[in-house]
Amino acid sequence: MISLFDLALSNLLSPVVLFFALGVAAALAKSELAIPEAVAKTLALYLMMSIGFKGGVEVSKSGLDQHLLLAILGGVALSAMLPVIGFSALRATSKLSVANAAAVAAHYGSISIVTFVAATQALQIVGLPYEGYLIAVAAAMETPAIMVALYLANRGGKTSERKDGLWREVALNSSVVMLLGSFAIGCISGEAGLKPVAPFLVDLFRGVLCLFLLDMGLIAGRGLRQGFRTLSVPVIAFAIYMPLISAGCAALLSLALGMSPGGTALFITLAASASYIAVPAAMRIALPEAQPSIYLTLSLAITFPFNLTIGIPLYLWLAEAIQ
Amino acid sequence: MISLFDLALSNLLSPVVLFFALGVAAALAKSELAIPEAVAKTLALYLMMSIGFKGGVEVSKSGLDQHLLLAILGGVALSAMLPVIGFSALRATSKLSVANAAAVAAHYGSISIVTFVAATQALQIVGLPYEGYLIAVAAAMETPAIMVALYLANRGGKTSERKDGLWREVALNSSVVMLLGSFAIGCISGEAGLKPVAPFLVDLFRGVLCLFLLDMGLIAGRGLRQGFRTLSVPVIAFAIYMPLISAGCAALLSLALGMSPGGTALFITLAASASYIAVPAAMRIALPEAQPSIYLTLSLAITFPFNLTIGIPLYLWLAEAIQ
Amino acid sequence: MISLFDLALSNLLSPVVLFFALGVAAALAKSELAIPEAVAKTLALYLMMSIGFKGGVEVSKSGLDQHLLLAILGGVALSAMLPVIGFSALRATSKLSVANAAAVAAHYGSISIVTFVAATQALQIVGLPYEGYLIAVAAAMETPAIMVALYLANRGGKTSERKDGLWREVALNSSVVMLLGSFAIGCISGEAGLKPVAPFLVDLFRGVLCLFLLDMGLIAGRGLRQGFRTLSVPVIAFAIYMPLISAGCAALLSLALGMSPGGTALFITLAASASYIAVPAAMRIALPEAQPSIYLTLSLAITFPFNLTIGIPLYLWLAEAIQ
Amino acid sequence: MTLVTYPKKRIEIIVEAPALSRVLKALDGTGVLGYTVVPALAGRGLGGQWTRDDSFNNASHMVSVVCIVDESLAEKAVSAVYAVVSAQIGILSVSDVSVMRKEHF
Amino acid sequence: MTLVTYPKKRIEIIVEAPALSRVLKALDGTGVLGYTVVPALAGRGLGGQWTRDDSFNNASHMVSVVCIVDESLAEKAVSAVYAVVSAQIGILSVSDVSVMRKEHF
Amino acid sequence: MTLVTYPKKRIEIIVEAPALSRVLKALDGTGVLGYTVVPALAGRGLGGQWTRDDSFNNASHMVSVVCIVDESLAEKAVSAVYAVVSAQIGILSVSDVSVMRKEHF
Ligand SMILES: Nc1ncnc2c1ncn2[C@@H]1O[C@H](COP(=O)(O)O)[C@@H](O)[C@H]1O
Ligand SMILES: Nc1ncnc2c1ncn2[C@@H]1O[C@H](COP(=O)(O)O)[C@@H](O)[C@H]1O
Ligand SMILES: Nc1ncnc2c1ncn2[C@@H]1O[C@H](COP(=O)(O)O)[C@@H](O)[C@H]1O
Ligand code: NA
Ligand code: NA
Ligand code: NA
Repeated sequence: MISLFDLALSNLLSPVVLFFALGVAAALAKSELAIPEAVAKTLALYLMMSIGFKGGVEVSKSGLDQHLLLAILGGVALSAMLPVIGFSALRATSKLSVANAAAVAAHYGSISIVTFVAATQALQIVGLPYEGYLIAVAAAMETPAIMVALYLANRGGKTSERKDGLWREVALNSSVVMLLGSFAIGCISGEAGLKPVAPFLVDLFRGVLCLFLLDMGLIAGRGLRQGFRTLSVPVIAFAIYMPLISAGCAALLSLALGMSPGGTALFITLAASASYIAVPAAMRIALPEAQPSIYLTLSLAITFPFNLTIGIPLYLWLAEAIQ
Repeated sequence: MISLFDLALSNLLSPVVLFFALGVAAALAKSELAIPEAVAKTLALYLMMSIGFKGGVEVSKSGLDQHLLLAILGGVALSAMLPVIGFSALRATSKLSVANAAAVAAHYGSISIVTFVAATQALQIVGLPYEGYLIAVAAAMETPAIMVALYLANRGGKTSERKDGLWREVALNSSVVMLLGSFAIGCISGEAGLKPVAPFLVDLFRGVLCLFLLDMGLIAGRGLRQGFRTLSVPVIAFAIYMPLISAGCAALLSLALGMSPGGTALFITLAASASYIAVPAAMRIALPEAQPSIYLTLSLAITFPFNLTIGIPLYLWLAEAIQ
Repeated sequence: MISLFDLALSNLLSPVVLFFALGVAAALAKSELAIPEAVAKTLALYLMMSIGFKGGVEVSKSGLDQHLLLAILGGVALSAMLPVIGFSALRATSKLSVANAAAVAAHYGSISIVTFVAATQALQIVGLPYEGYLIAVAAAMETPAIMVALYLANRGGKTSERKDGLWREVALNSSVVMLLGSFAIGCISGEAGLKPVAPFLVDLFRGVLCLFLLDMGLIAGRGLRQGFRTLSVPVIAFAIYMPLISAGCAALLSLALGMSPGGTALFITLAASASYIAVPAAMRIALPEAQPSIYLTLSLAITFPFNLTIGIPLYLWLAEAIQ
Repeated sequence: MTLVTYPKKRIEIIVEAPALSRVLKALDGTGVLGYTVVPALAGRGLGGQWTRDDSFNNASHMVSVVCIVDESLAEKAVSAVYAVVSAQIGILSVSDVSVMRKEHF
Repeated sequence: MTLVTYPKKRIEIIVEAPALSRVLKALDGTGVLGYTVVPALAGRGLGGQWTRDDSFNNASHMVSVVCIVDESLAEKAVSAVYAVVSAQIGILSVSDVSVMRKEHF
Repeated sequence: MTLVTYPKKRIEIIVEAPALSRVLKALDGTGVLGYTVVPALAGRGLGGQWTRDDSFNNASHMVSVVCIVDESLAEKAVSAVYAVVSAQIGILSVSDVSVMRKEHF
């Protein structure tokens, strides 16, 4: 088995993580360095397209079986359960309002695809394969947490009226469509379809990820500079211990899902990751009284860096340990 | 000879067409998926740059002879004649005003470079080469239809005054400059010049085309959703039968031009394609009373998808059949 | 030794220079061709990322020694001295005001990374290696000229009050951060870190440079069209002879720095190049009374094209001649 | 001015992007004949500052909507928009403008 | 305000992109000293709705032009622009603003 | 209008991008509660014309700042901004707007 220390070190010194660190440093130093929004959005779409397509090609080779269904069910259940834990923890330890606690909990029940992508890179470095169908699991885990969190927020009484259209918006957000669409195209066109697009979709992947994580670093750094002081210690602590709780739950559950070590590591990573694209936009409509400066800072500026640097090697090690 | 059915099927299942379909589906489902405008414009420029440069390199190897001149003359004549057919057909079968019928006819006389690009991909799949100078033919076929259509629209009387500068704008539009400029650079620098830029200009081509066609699909899908109901059946039918008429004319003419089967297929595709970049912008100045919702919907949302899915394999089959 | 004529010719006919020429021609012909700003900015960042990373990897292989320190000191001294020469020359030969002369002098003391990048390409064509640490030298040469020029402008009396924050802005401008950050990451991750990102950072480099120089050509061409007539002959002449003076000084100094012929050529190129990103922005704050139309036209529309076409082969030849 | 002009109201709404579609739907419901959405780059308010570059997630950037309406419709339009905007991050202001004849508002 | 200010007119033109250069040329012909073009993202009017993302062809998106002019020039500028805009897709409105001295309008 | 509205001032500043941070700092110093920065694409003035596509160097393009303030603060804000803008490339104009209650300006 690979030592946790070696894993963590090789992860920390990979260009992908170093470019993230560069972004954080530049933002903290107030450099005007910025990736234009139009390009950052495209880089994100590219990452979905690439990871989705490759996942689909894998599935076209191995075929689908009941494992996919099992994993999706497991993922959905997990994603529905984690917000309950998160909400209770926040309400018990911090002074966050019901709306704020529910909104934060929704983020931690849902997932971050970029964290998932970074974890696939870490797997590639240590040479572990993973199940292509995890793309579909990831997509399935985006939404359930939002529903549960809204239920938690509205148990008290009046439910928001302006939710018409919200579910369509959430279910058809850019990332999900790009991810599942590319996955389906990969399934259909298979290895033969991948070959002519591989120089774009496969070979460039790592370099593009570096550029994208530079941007994530810039955003996380600006978030740290602005949002940090408004957060209390129990709330900040949540952004570190909650991923670990989620990882633990996912590890237990994964024992029943029969995945490879690589797949297990990714499943744990999904659970431990926190959304910062789909869920914030949904919260602005469904729970406008919750403050974005709280949930965005926690998810983007604390949990994402934590997972990228320490979490991913830990989850990888955990996945190997429990086999 | 390759069977038409096999051609059509392998075309429909290629990632390029599948990504287009994904775009159409996402737009019809009202997903917010979108490629930022700045990126979409750059992808289009990249496609011109790549196809132009490669065409120029081909010509630098084979040299130019009278065939180029012949093909350009043929292309220009065709592009001037097709609007007359289109205009008459529309006036005879639909209730479109003179201005609207002329504007639509201009689009179908002119060409779509992206359709041309997609056809070169289809040729590559079946392993057919084509003449590099067709790039120059494509550029030459952009403008004549506009002049003819304006003549048709203004026969009645008053000609628009605001056309000063219009011809320069049309002749120097981005696509033409990028296409012909890259073609010239390819001619000058030849195979040796291509090598160091090949990883960018050649290897990425297919993947970039997928991303670009995803965007075209989104735009076509939104066009379908909005523009479709305002169009009458004879007008919609025009967007299907006119490409076939154009293809027929081009096929006949190509017998006199002495091109390879691949070149013939591209020539037919050019004739059958309808403009949606250069001509719409020109029409807004030269014929502002014509409604963009009519000509853009026909060209982008009906003819382009038709050519991409069914037209191209058909034209390829036709080109082989008439040899 | 390579003949100057051959060098100049192969440089002029390289796709990189031809795309620049295409841009100039398109702008002079008033074509609407344009690379969207968001993309142009990203291409510039990509070039810094690539050249910085590759420089760092070189250093990770060869190690750092006193040569780096020597070269940085030499570069800083040169960059501080050149504005004095430039300022005196302008004041003696032209009617530019003190502020305008100082602002122009700052541009010519500082450096242009894109000119540097183009020179590395010319080196690659003739197969000359260069010292990776020149990246750090380039970064160090960006700022000193600004300080000296402000001193020259303000000797008379009142110094501007609004300079608070200016030095941080200058020192942490996007290019410097991206260049030095990527350099550091390259140093840390070395050859092993380069490999997975090479398809993006190395293979695409030349093609991206073509696209970027097309944009530079468009901007230079528009600058020529608009700015040229407002400039007097002595001022225009400055934009040609000043790079040659700078090149001469750098060549002399380089004798003491013990660099390879390739490194010497780059060092001369840095001295001869004129800034058009960092310095103009700084001048708008520090010397708002100086006119941007003067310094931007000189640097972007005259000196940059001169260096790209004639200067670089000349400096390369000079570097070989003085060994 | 001796050109014949007609007085209208110009409503300017600066609202967080996730709520844009709901603001536009509210305007659509009032019989307003048109509006234009304009991008914003950065800003500061009681809730802190934001910049476009921070917000590839769309959740924390603002857009601006300009809507020119007849005075008879202005109050209805303002109320409808205000009902949406008051629960979200955003502001709303109204000013007087004049337009040429034959234009549709 | 006790700052000395001068009354001017603010002309705001929302026009389809292909006609922009002609609108600006019309303004240039009236002696107007300056103007600024601002992007638009999306909109709706009598002719239906549009969004920037649909229009890599430039034909169907709008831009906005802001021009602050002296009252003495306003009518001439409005007429010149209206002559272009009335044949195209676009709207035009005018409002009152005040500016500081030494500024050039 | 029968909606209760409050009169405010709308300050619009068009200024070269390198000076933006200094303009915003000047506004911050006056107690203004918010502002929004809007991009510009192109323009013409006494110093010639510019377009966004020419200016990847940021030195020669303009941005626009919209700031809605209470009348009591307007003069202070205008003076503070004018102190910065008068030395730079840029213009400043002020107009009247009304806002709904409970909004913060
Ligand atoms: N007085 C104002 N003038 C212009 N824009 C404002 C003003 N107040 C707020 N905004 C904009 O509205 C956003 C949200 O404001 P707030 O809800 O006060 O945080 C700010 O980030 C600004 O973009
Ligand atoms: N009342 C209005 N207020 C603001 N923008 C408008 C208005 N009417 C039209 N527009 C803009 O002008 C475009 C064309 O309008 P129309 O000619 O009515 O289709 C619309 O898509 C909007 O962007
Ligand atoms: N009267 C005006 N109306 C609107 N924008 C203006 C006006 N005058 C100047 N501008 C803008 O301010 C920039 C600089 O103006 P100037 O200092 O006159 O060159 C111009 O390029 C325009 O973008
Ligand atoms: Na999670
Ligand atoms: Na055609
Ligand atoms: Na220099």
